[in-house]
Amino acid sequence: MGNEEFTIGAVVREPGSTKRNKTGRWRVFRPVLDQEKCMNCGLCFMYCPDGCIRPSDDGYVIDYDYCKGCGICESVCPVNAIEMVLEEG
Amino acid sequence: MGNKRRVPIPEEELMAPGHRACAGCGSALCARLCMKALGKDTVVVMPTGCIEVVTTPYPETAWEVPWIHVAFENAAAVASGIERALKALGKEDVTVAVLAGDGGTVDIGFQALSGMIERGHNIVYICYDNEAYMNTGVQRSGATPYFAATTTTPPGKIWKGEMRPKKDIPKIIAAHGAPYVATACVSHPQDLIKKVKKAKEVEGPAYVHVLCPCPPGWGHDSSETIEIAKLAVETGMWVLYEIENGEFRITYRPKERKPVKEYLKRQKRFQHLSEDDIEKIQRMVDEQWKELEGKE
Amino acid sequence: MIEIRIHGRGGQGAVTAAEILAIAAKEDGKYSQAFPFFGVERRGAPVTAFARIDDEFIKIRSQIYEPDHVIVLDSSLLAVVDVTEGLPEDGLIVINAREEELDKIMEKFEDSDVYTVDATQIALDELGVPIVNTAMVGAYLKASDILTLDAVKKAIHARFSGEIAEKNVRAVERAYREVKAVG
Amino acid sequence: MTEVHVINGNYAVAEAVRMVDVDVIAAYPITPQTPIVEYLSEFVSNGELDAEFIHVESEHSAISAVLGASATGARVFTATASQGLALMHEILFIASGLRLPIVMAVANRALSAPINIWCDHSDSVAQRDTSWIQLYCESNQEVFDTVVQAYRIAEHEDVLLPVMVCLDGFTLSHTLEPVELPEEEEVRSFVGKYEPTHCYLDPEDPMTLGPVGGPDSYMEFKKMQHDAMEKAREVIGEVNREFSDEFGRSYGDGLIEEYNTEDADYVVIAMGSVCGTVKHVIDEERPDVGLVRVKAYRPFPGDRIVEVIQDKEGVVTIDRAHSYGAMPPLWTDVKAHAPDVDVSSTIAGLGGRDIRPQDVLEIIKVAEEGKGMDEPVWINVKV
Repeated sequence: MGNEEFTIGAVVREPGSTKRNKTGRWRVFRPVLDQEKCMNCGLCFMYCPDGCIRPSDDGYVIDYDYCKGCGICESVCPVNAIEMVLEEG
Repeated sequence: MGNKRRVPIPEEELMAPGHRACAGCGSALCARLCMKALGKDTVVVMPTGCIEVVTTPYPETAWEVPWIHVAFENAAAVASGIERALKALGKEDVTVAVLAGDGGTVDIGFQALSGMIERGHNIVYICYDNEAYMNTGVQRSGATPYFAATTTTPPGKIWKGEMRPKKDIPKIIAAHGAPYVATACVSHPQDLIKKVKKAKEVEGPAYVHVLCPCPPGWGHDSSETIEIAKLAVETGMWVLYEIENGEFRITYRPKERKPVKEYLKRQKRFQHLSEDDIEKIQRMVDEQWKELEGKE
Repeated sequence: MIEIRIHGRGGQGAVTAAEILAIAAKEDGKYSQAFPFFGVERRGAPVTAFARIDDEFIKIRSQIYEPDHVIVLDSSLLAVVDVTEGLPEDGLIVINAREEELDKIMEKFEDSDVYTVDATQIALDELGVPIVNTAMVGAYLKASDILTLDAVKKAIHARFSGEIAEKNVRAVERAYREVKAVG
Repeated sequence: MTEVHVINGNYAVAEAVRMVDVDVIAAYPITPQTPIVEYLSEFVSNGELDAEFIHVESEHSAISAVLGASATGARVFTATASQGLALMHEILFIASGLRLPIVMAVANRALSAPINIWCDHSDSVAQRDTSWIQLYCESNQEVFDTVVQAYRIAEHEDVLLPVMVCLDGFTLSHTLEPVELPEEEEVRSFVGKYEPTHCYLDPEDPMTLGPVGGPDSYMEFKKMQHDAMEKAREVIGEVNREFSDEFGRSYGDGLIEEYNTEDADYVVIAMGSVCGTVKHVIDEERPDVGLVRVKAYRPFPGDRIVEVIQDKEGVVTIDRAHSYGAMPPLWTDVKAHAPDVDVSSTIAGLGGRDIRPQDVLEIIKVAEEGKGMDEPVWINVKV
């Protein structure tokens, strides 16, 4: 824990601070989104348990810092625009 | 990007990534979706359970809203105190929500929940039901379904897994006279969000019970969470309905109910079942459908 | 310090009688304690309540075993409870009793300082119910002379309100007048 | 204007809570605490106290609800006794761990079995390791004054720990005696407003309360709790002095009260209402005996007790609770601070067994004869 400050009553005063924990390291398979095939339906965004697929001006974007590679996005994609690819060491 | 067919769910994320839920966790998805429905002016009370543990390892938190964990069995009582304190402090526009697992709801937390409903607190109580004590490694709870294998209901010479049917908590809450009771499933996020929003708008206690597959506990691949949840609904193993001021309404009716076998065979926890056992579950599901349809 | 024990039956107001004495003591500038016997009795059972009155703050917290004075709210208790237990030989006893019971009572408490009053009749006349506690406080007041009638009236007004207080004051005054020394 | 009222201990609690102006009350009835709940219900029902009253379905929910309310930033109150306190046990640790300044009255009562509604200290003493400040009272006046002080102590920024105000069941809770009640404005200005900065649940400033504290942080939080409890010693003394300046009453140094100890040969150490009877015996029969009344059982004023007892001919503790298979709790605490002082141990008054003047004389005799050093002497027991 190093020099972290210990708050009275262990209160955590930094909302959303799990973002420091990059769960992308857990991934074995990486979802790769083919923007050409994507019809922007948003099901992958809706069903991601980790909230790491987000809408942007350039279509949906996968945040690989947090994606655990569960594969739900691939399975719910109606047009097979997402492919799970083995991460390379 | 000419084709704008984005799903109409709120984009704001109030549960940050970086939490330690298993890959493909149905309950984490449930919590994330519920937060979208509840909005940022919400205090979340969470009893001990998977989502509590994985979202708040000091000094981190996944929560973007005020959040409190106290113990396993008292979330509804803690929420009762919060709701009244907000009233006393003149902050009545804040929503108080409980997000609790099935153990914290149907078993150890049931007394506090019953008290909360009976006293009429203006609280949204959401149960994310993964049908066993997943946080401690898959022990049976009162919400574990008939014949499911868990570490405390291992199929053997005597037992065929869990030997009692799933406790029907939504029905019990409805019997308290709660103004809003609904069931939902992570496979149907828009329905879930709609129901949680309704629960939030209702004056008084509202209860939403959400079925959430658990890849390690149910024994399926992390990518299959949504498919299996959908099968629960399509087979009638899990029925989506709501009870608004006593009015019962099925909110989703499969065009043709699939055989329960299609749901059961996809999960390790039901692998030990014989054709007879499956037939027995099919009959139970058929009867339940008849009963629920009769309520409409 | 004067220690008082009150015998009654559940519902007759023994505890309230002790409380009225404690409040009256305060009105007279004295210190007091009032407490029930800490039991689990329900309505109808024999009960006891206690009071202490002193000129100084009362430190002792134990129960009362050797009362200086005893008040008996119901003469029928004499057959089932030893109301003189711990009472010194010349101790004061005030009993709610009817005229026709007097011989028997005198026989029973030869050596004690005994007073009686028909508090049941007074309560029925003044309150319309046989709750004798306030009448017995009035009788006790006359017999013991440890508190002023004025203080007791104030205590009654502190404990009851409006017409009920007035009725109880009348019960106190009448018992104060009608109580008789019999021993 | 101060006025004397003849009231019982439960009413003294309720009056103090009303005057302190709490925001949220949650409580469940249990003998001998029940009248507190009833009086407060009446106050709220009549509009004499503007508070939210939550009629919970158990003591477990009572403490849970006030915990939730306190975490929201409200000033709260609850009360219980005996089994009710035992049922709260788990949540007591959490209240102190979250550093919430909850105030709770405990009308002390024995624990089952056999079931017993009468006074002893088994209930609150058993909670000594929950990191709640524990204050024991001797009179109803002290009950009122201590509840008022408890809020100042609990909410002090250097403390932020919950406080248990203990009053002996029946002996105080159901006994009427004169109590000076100040004006509520005086009480409110003494206590002030509760404006937490360390934690509150508010969407304007989202905080996470009650996270998982692993092996790398748990111990630090516990050490901080310990330090706060140590700090509470000073704060208790400070509040006692300020209370005395304001209301003209004080209780020793706030932690212990000495009675006739200066020239005493023997010293009795005890807690709660029995101390009144000990004082009575000292006044009437034993001017050679002194009393140390332990008002604060947690934090335990061991060093203060040692100062008083170290040169005495005999010292004896009265425990109204026991640690079966070991020496009783109060004795153990005293001995931990005074290993070189001979201290006798007695157990008295369990389950409402009356502690009479003759029992106090018996207790003093135990000290005179140097008994009860290795095993407690049970007073007025038939087996």
